[in-house]
Amino acid sequence: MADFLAIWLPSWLALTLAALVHVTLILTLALTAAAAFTWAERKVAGRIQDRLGPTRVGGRFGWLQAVADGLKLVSKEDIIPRNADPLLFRTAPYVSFCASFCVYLALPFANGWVAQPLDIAVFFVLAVAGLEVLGVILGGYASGSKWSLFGAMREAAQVVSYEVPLALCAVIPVMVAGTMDLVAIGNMQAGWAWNWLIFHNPFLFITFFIYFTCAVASVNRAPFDLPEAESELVAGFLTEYSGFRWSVFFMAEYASMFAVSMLAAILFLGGWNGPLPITVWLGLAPNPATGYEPHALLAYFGNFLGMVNILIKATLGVLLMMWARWTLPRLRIDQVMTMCLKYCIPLAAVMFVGTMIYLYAFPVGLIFRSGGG
Amino acid sequence: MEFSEIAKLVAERFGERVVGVVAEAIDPWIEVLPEAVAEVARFLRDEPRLRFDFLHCITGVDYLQTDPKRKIEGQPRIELIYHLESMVHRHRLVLKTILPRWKDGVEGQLPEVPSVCSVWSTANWHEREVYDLMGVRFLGHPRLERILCPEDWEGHPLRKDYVMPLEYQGIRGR
Amino acid sequence: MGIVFHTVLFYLLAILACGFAVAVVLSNNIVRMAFYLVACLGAVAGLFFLAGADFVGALQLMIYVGGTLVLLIFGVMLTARGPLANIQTSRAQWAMVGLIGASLLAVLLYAATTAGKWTHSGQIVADRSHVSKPTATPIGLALLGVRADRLNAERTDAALGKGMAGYLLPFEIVSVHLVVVLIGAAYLARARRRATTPPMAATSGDSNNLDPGD
Amino acid sequence: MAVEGVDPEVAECDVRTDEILINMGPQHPSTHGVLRVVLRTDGEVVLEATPHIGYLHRCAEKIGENVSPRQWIPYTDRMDYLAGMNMNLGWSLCVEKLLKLEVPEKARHLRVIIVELNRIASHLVAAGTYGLDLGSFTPFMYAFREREKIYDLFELVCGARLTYSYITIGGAMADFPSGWLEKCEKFLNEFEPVVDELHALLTDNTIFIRRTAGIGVLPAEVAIDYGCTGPVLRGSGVAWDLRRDGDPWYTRMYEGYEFHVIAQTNGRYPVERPGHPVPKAAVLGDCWHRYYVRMLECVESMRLIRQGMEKYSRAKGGIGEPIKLMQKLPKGEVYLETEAPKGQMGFMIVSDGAAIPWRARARSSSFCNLSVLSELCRGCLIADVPAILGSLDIVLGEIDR
Repeated sequence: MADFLAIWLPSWLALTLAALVHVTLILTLALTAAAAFTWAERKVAGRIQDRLGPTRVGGRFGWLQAVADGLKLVSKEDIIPRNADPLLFRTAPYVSFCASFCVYLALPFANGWVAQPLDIAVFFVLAVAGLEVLGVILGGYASGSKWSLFGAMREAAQVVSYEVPLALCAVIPVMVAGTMDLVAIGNMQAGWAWNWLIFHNPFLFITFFIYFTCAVASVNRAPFDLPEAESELVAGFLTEYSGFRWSVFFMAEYASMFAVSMLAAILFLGGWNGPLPITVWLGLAPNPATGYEPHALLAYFGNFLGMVNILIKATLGVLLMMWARWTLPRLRIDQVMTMCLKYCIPLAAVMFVGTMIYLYAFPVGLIFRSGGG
Repeated sequence: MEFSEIAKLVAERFGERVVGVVAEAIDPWIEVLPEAVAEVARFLRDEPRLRFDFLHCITGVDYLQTDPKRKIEGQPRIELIYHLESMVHRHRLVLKTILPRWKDGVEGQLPEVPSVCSVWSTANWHEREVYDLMGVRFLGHPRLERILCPEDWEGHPLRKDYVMPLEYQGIRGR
Repeated sequence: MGIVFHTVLFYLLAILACGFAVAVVLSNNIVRMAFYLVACLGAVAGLFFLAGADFVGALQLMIYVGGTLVLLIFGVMLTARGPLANIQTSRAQWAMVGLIGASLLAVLLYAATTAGKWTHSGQIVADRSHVSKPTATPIGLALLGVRADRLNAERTDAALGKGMAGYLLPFEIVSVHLVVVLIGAAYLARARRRATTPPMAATSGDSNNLDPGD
Repeated sequence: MAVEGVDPEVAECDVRTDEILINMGPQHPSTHGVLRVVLRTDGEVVLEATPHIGYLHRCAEKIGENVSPRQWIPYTDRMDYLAGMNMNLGWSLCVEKLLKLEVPEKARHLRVIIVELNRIASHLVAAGTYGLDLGSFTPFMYAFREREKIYDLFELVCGARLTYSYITIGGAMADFPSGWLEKCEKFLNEFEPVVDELHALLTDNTIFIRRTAGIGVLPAEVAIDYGCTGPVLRGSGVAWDLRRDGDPWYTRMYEGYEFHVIAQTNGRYPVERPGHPVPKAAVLGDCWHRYYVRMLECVESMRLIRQGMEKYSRAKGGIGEPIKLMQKLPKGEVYLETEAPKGQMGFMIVSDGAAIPWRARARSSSFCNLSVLSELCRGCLIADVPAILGSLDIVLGEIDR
């Protein structure tokens, strides 16, 4: 984009403008996603619990509920407890939000549609996503409340532990793909659904579920929502937060939920490629068999379809998390840690070794045809 | 076991210290001296024929005439009533003891009775409640503090001569 | 003009890094210190990204920032008693730290001034082709014992054996070192110590075995 | 077990962090009211839990000394406000025992129906909020939906949804309105599958079992020692139900009714769900059993209601007249316990012959059940405290009176 703008503008302005556009796009997406998911969460919860959910604001389906919630939160009193460390207390939500927001910098939405193409995108995403915990710990500590401190400690223990199996699970598709570039990983899963990495081999199939479990744990969603644990810790690290700062934490949570779901979609579920190679049939994507290259506009449209595709997949992941949240009771902290250390890490390691052996035994794969990028 | 047999057993064991046996009441009771309460309680629980393993309740009743129309029988006193049951033998018993309203007749000095906490753990909170509301000191209680009223509350509200304070911590009482 | 843009960003990040580093030194509160340290290291990671060293940048985020995070957690855990723990520094400590710091600074300044091309670094940064070049693959290969940058230079097998060893040995040494550290940490965490309060130790021991998974 | 060569004074122990004194409540989501539990914790491990009560003390017993027994009935409603009917019944039966007043046959069955309905409502709250304590929100909504239906039925008979003052000394305030029995039957038919839903969401859920099985184990002797009653006692495997084992004045009410006392004796429950054995991890007396007893009792209560409706329709005559508001009481002391949903609720009346009792006393079941909390919480994790507290199913209105 910067190169495109640089045709007319001085390069520094082009770079700044391009950066601004990217940031605006991503922010919009993250915030819209957060708003949409607040509404969806209420609606899903309502349906699961045999009630309607929001019905008043914005027509029959309560479409504007998220806006109403936002207005309410913004207009609430901003309270800073007397015992709190004001600087850290104020900063913490933004630290959290920045971390979960920066993840989107490296997440591609379609072939080449990424704010900053990085050849180590997977690594970058994992590194940055792990920083969200910083804000939570700071917030929990700076609140000057014991419940907050407990929440922060739990968050630290939980997230730092689950980073390990999460990264281990993310490495397995990377190993199969031979690259950490998310765009390349997404592109090599083009074609039919069996080209998706989840169907590459049985180990990867299992890995996906381990990844998803660890992802749920690392974004603190039920049944792993121990840092919040409203029935035990009042509201955990959020106890002393109110109004806008609280909503920033809240948006960070939804943003990272969406981010890990998107990463799952790219790493395992074919990214922006549908189960059928429709874009190839319609001539919207390059066809490696015939050497066909679509016109730029057509390719743009194809990419747009791809973006819709990946957003649907990521949304399904988030909906799955909601379903789990409204169905399952919460685990206990020691059970969460046990699960990570005793089950997730060894299983992920076994899957890693299994995939390695599989790759060695079937270098071209059994059904995975377009492997190797 | 019938009440008469229980009463006989207790009377045999404690002799003089069993003050009265009232069999004709709706809930027949045995009355013992205050200082014997803990001993009797232990006997009632441990005696294989009795095995009163379950303490329902400890109730304090304050007998003091404050209304000229309602005369009380006998001296002003505080009665402590223990409701017992044996889940093994399926029989019940009411144990009573009568205390003076004030120890040695000095107003402000709470009457004393041995605690039965070590016999039934139920007694722990019940004795605290009686202490809190009725003003009876249980000797040997591990932690005799107010339980329902705030720690700095004055007086014992279930006593008949209790007067509601006009103010508590700046809050208007009446 | 690209140079200007990168230079502005460079100075911005550099000032942030230095500023937060100073804040670490000046702050008395342990948690704030840790926070400033994280911010400082994050700014350094930003410098790496600016220089096109994505891999090192991400590593910086994961290892240094993540490591400081753990430091922060320990700081919080060990000082949970007071509302916000402060660290008071005595004069002697100031003197000692000043000495060490000054000598380190001297070494750094010497290294910085004697390095070549100091004045041309701006151009290197602005080189777009350099930025977009993959940085992870050569490093990964080097860790496994293949120096990608020397692949084209020397072709003979003998040369391969001599100059291509890469970072395999340091890599292995670091791995062994890390294992030793991990074992040491585990040993320290479960060390035998004088039981000052036996009943409580018993309680704590019991409850840690509460794991229903077994 | 001593290891050779180890100094006995040197103990193996884990790294411990500072001990923290932490207040759970009185404003806390899972203390079921205004209860304060002071926790002394070492990290997540609770070393000591001390309940502090009294935040809802409303001097009910003092009021009872100043109003006539019938005037005190509304105050009993507000003790266990989740089972107001059972509270009304306890006090009414106690005063009736003093008056030697027997209610007509029809009123007896009416009381059984109403009281058992309220038992279901109370157990539904217990199960629903228990799910909430463990972080599962949905069962709570399901349970409350059904509870609302029961409240609709109560509203039809007495106009109130929570504080009824319906059962009274000498019978009940009014007979069932016409068509009420059919509505009740309809509710029972709707409710039956919901029990299975709750079982699927909670009882058989692996996480739920892991959170409750083996947690807060209360041995039978300790339960009896602490005066625990109701599902808490039965969850420890003591088959003790006042509806069967209580005072004759009370058990007469259930004469001719068939029901099981739900408690695991000799390794099995009297009622079993086919295909769903008790989980292996569950220890008798743990949170899971206490919860499970309540769930099974819901089904048992439904059986009782069905029998009661049949007997009620066959019974002839009226439902009796309530005594006069200021009726003179005979001299005497009466103590009577009834099996309320939370446990044995005892009422005592001491009368000196006037219309107003000399002393009115309420023995609260939750009061005794709560007193065992510190015993159960020793050495558990913070997350277990709500689990244990929820399984005791306390109501602060009844504890503080």
